Amino acid sequence: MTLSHVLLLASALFSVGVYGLLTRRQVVAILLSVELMANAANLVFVAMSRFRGGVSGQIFAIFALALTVAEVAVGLALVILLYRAHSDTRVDLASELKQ
Amino acid sequence: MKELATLWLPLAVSALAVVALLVDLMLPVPPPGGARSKTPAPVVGWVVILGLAALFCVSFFHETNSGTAMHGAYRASYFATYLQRLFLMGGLLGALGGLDDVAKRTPHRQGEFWLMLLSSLAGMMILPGARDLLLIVVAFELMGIPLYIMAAYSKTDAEPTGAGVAPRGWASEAGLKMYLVGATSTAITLFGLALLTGMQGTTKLDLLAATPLSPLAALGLVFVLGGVGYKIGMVPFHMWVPDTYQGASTPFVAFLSVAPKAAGMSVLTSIFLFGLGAHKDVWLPPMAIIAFLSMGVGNLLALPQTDLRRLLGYSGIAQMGYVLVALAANDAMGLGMVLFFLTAYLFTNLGAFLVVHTAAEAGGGYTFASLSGLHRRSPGLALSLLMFLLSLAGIPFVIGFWAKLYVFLAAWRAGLIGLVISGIVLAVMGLFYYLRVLQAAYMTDEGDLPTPQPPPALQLAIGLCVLAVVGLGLWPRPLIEASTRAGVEMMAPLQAAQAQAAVKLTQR
Amino acid sequence: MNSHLLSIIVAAPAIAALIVMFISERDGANSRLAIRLVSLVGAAISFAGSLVAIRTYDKALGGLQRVEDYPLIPSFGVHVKLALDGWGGPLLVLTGVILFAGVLASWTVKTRDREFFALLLVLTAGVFGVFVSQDLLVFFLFYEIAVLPMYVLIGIWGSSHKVPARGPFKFVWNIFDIGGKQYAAMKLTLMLLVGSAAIMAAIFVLFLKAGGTTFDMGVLANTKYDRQTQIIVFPLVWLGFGTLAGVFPFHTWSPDGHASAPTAVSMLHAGVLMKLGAFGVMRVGMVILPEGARYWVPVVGAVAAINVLYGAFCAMNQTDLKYIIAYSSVSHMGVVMLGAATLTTTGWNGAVFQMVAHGIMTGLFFALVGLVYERAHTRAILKMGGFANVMPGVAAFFTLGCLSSLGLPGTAGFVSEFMVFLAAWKSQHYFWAIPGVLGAFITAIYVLRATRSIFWGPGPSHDFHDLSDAKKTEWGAIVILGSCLVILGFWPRLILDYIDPGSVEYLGKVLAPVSALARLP
Amino acid sequence: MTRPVMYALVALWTPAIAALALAALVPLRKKGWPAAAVAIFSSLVSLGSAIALFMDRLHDEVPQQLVAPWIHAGSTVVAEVGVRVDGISASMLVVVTLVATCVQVFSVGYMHDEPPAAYGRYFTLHALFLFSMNTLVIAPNILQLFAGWELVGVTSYLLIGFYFKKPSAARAAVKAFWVTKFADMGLLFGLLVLFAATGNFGWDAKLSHGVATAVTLLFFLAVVGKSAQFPLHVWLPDAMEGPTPVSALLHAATMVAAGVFLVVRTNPLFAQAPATRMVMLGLGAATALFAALLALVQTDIKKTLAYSTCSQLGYMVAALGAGSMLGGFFHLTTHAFFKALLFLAAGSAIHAVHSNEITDMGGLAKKMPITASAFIVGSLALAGVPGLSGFFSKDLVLEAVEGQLSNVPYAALMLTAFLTAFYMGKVVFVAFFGKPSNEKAAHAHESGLSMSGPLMVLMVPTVVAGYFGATFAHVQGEHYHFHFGTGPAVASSLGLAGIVLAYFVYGRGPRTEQPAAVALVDRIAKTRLVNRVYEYGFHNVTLVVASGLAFVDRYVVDGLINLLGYGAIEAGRKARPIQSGFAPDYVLAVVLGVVGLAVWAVFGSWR
Repeated sequence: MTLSHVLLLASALFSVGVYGLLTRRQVVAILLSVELMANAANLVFVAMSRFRGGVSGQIFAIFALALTVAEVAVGLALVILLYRAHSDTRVDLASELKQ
Repeated sequence: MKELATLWLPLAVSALAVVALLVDLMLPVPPPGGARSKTPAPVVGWVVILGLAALFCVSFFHETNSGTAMHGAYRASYFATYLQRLFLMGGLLGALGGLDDVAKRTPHRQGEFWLMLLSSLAGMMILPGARDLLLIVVAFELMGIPLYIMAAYSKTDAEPTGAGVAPRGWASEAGLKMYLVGATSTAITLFGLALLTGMQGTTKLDLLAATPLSPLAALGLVFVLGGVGYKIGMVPFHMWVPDTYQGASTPFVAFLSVAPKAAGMSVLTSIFLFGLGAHKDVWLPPMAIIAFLSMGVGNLLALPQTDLRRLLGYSGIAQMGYVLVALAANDAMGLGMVLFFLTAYLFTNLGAFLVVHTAAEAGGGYTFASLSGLHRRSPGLALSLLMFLLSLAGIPFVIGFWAKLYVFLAAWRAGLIGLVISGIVLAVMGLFYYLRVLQAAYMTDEGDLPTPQPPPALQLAIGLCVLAVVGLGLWPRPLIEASTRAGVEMMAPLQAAQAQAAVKLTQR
Repeated sequence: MNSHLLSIIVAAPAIAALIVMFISERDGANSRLAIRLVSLVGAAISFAGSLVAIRTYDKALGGLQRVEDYPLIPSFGVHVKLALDGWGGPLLVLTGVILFAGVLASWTVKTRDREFFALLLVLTAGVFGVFVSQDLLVFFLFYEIAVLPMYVLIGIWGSSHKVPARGPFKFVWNIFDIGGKQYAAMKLTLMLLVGSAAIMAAIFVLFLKAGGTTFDMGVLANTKYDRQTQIIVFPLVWLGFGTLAGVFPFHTWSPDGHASAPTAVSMLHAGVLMKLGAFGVMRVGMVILPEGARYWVPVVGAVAAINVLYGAFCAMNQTDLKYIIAYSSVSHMGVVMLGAATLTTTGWNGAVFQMVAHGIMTGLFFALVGLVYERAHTRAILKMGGFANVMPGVAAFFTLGCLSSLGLPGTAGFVSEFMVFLAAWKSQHYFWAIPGVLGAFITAIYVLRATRSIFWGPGPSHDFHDLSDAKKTEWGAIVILGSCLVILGFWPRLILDYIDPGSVEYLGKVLAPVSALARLP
Repeated sequence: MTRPVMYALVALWTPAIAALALAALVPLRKKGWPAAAVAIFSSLVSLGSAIALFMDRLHDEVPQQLVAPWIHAGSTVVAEVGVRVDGISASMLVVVTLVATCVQVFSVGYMHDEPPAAYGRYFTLHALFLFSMNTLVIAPNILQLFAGWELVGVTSYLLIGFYFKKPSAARAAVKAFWVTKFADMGLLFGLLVLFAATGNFGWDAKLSHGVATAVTLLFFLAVVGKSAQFPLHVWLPDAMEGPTPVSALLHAATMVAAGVFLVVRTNPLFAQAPATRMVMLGLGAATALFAALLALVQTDIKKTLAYSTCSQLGYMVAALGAGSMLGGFFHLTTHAFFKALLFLAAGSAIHAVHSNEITDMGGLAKKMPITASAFIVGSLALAGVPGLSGFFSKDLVLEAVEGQLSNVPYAALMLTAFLTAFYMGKVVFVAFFGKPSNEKAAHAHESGLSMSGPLMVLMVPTVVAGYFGATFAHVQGEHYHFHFGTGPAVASSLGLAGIVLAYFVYGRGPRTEQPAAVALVDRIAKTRLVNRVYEYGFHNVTLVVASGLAFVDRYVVDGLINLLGYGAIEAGRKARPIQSGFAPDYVLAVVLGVVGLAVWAVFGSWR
């Protein structure tokens, strides 16, 4: 179980998150996949700290968790706004501003 | 105690935020359902404005240019003080501009907007001095998240179009788009940082460049560049800019288009110039490409625009392209000129947006038609718009001319000849849409739009901006000397260190 | 000797512009008069100042005199350094004359005259600045200030003109209304700013290669740039400034710009601003980059020769009076560039003299065109005819202008063209003189053809009802300019004695390393 | 500042001051007669000083000169202006000022029914003309000569176009100016070549053979234009649109002679170029014959005299081509007098009959004795009848031309002498003898003193000038004495024969059809071949090139620049839809951007 295995797992997780981000219709699902990408980053932090020593990785992971949580909270607030405006949370509803 | 002394300015801003919250609490809450007769006076707004103005003045008397805090994570310097003053001025002008718009949009929940503004400002305060990647990320997020809220902040969605029909949910759409791109960028930044700090073994900026960059670290570096770039509106990450500028309330966009970009630039400087200055050959080519793309796409897509907010949005992207050119110079004069350009850009773009907002308030929406006959309706406003456009276009005797000239000169001195030439050519393409706005304001006179009467606070904000743009244009010497001092002070030790590092590398 | 005359000359129009802006529009008639008087006073101060400057210029001593140095950004070596050299004197006087005549000629501007006069004065302040500034960056600064008011002046007070959509690029017509005043203003400004972009790049190289400490032109001229840099940078300067001087491929803004501009503006623009371009090429391009100049001179001369013939032939085909004069300006500026390309004292004297002579000629022409247009409300010369019967004075001065432009001895036009052709024939590219002389002949054709179709022939047709000769204020402009032409024609040494030391001094720098043979006059 | 130089300066500057005064003091000009007084006074003063100058020349051979630097470059003086007094300039000055004064006096009467403003303008232009001609005559170097040359060209343009209301006058004025200006390019180029070779504009420099030929050929091109030699003679007949005194002064005596004067003045240069002389000889003789033929068929009295001037100029050019500077110059002098006399007499006749056609005149001898006698004396002198001035100068020319180019030019000149006598006879018999053809001719009466006075004055030199040949030569520093050889005998007999034939053809009553030979020439002349060539050349070449280039400028060069703007805007318009408004697209852009950078960072910098 070396560092490269974990990195592979993390990047797999990251790319799944990106895929979900691009294809899902519902905004909530998009939030979910962003969350996934952030967790992949946390995984790398912890792995680095485990295999390359030093405690800064783990500290960083905890802070990152806090940050992403705050972000998702705001994201959900925006979803509610979208729903209140269009009574649905599909992402293509928010496309009046263009060109 | 000594640590608190070095951190007194960011702490003061947070304190101001708390005070604003308290004042908001004490205000009488209108009876539920009762006749909401007239909109209450923007008391909280004035408190914030006075607070920021006081802090800005005090920052000149009580300068803390040295000393560290948070165990070395934060180090004060003249560079930090210069940027902090810049953010304070940005916040002050943004607040002045937005005072009446916020009161109009959400008369009874004004406090919340000011709280968001101040917390974002607090985040910005810390950024320039941050020497630790962790602190940088936290401060960056502290600045970013409130912006999503402020962008989506308008319950009544009163889009001041003359047509009277209020399109539903423009502001919320703007906020949502900004949020989606922002969230993705944050995730990418975190992933990049994870790789970078992991491989380099430290999160301290000063030690970051100790070991040469492994491919994985380079990958992380690039992810960080992309992630942070979103805030500045660099080209591949700029798609949210025009829609958000069109959707959100314009005084907020005036603030959004200036202060956060400056903060983004300070993050880039910290990470790339201070942290990884030695490994320039890794991050310079991508930054040069991004700079070229920003200038190109910014100017090109601004040409066909009819909505003034989108046009100024794209123009902002192009202006940031010029800053990146100076940043890529990676030397003392380059950094100095980045600061100088950001100051010039702050006053110019903020003023331009406020003038466009005032003209739109008087009817005619945000299209060119709203400006027609402006010279007759209110000569003062037209003259200030003229000054801002000249500054954006880089025509003499306004600050924009010196800014653009020295940005390109610094880059040319550092040898980025190709980039500068393409910059100059693309800038000329930009002149076309600046002159077209000028043409709408000065030469066309159809329609009988009423004369715009901006509220006193807005007038003060525009007045300050014009004063700065013309004053500094005629007498740029103090500002140039200040920005050069900041640049030299930060880069001199680094360049010495890099010189030793280079020598060491060659010996081994 | 730290006198402040030069800064007074440069600042007078700018201050007058400021005052004009703050004159309130309230009480109609006398506020309009106040605006005009203030502008006239501003113009008079700078004109008198330029006369004093040229009178007290010590010809024997030569070199830079009346030096004034105000630091603007010392840390970057930017000083507002004003000084008068041999060339500066006559060009200052020319600008003074044309500005004075311009203000007189635009006495009857009706709409928004406050902004009109303010912009006109700012434009001229920029021009004055360029002729006396010795610091390259400040030179560029004043150069840009002189360019931008043109946009607003043509855009607001200009006149449109329909151009039929034809030729290979017809599709361009559906987004630009070619010939309209907005289009003309936009094209003029953009092309000139593209030129200034090239100049900016050149300034960077000059500044950095000279140690990056100062922009002072004297210092830059003494630094020995390596041959490769000079060969690359000179075309930048030549085409940058050349666009304003109407160099061949980039001259197309001039006909539209001048035809759409109001009278005083086209007087100032063709009369003075185009000289700025040629002055820039000689003063910045040739003096600071001698080797580059010598390398590129054959091309500069060839293009100038094309300019002369091309401009003359195009002018012959025009039916709009202002277009004829605009194309003739392109042709005459070709003569200036030809003189500059010879790199001999006579050639440079001829070039600078032609700048002054052509400045006066075009000023006279556009003043007269303004008078004719005000009365006939049309510029199509085919519709006009027999105007001499009604306005003999205007006809006489128009003929005088024509004779000077075709190079009649006894008028200023001949002196400069003769010097330039002489120098061209003696330089190693002697075949340049042939298109020059041919151009002068073709100028004779289109100029007299225009005079015949406007002024000669039976009485004016009946649809021109209010034709009358010039009135009192209008006489001022044309009499001053007309008499200048004849005086300079009979006794050119009046200004040649000032131009000559300037040329000898600057040429010394250009031909320093070259053998004595090339130094023949 | 010796006395002759002072005289020359006075002769030069009085007409200049007069012209300037009349131009500047508008009321003085607008009133009419005061302008005439000022002009005539100034020409009288300059005549007086010219005569004093000539007298002084008789006993003082050394040429006097006063010059001042006009254009200088660095230390070297490029061009000088000033005054030069020597044999040639003194004698030419007398001729010019005398004829000018007579014409101006004559004009007082001839132009008195013009409106005062136009009257004033007329005399201002006359003063300007005299000043320009004097500048040309007493020029110390060829540059000032060129300056005078062009100024004279402009005054001729203004004077031909005096009646600018008439479109034909306007066309004639412009045509005259363009043709002469085209030819002047030759003089300008000659100056450039001369300066390149010698460094100054003097005419006594020693040039290499090639340069000398080039300079003189270029000068000769200008002479062909100004003195209306064969290819470029088209403008002279049209120049008759101007008032007749103008035709007398400019297009007979002085201006057209400027070309010949140039060759006389720069004789040292022409001496070094035998080739050019051969060309002059040939072209001069050809023009003489060609113009004489054309004069034959003219019915307009002024056109006939114009072609006759063309022909006599051919004589002078041929003489100079043959190498005899004196012959050409002496014929120029005598021709100036009798041709001016002829024109003024014709003017007086036209003034009386109000028509130029000789068929409208007839039997004027009885009604207008002075005019008729003046015209007859002039015609006899022109025909070369022995005793009158024409005979002596023509003899000199023929003597010089004899034996050169296998005598072809000699024969041509002899034939021209006969034709000249014939067509002058025709004019005399048709216009002055026989019966008056219409009632206007019948009521014609002799013109007033102001017009007949100058006629009488000019009659004196026409008769007497021939006998002063020796003094004339002495002033030039050459020697000449008349001897009655075979040449003069043949020439004068041909002249007499011509007159007799004219009497038989035209003397006895009005004729309906023309003699066969004349009819043939008439038909050829009607084709106006040369004029049509020029008009075709102008319209189809110059105007086509002009419109072509104008099209290229407006639609191609300008088009390319518009294309740049158009391209930028179109690119912007096409790139706009990328901003689709669909949020995931934006995120896609972010991801692609990062992936692109990543690929660049990992592979790009490692290459």
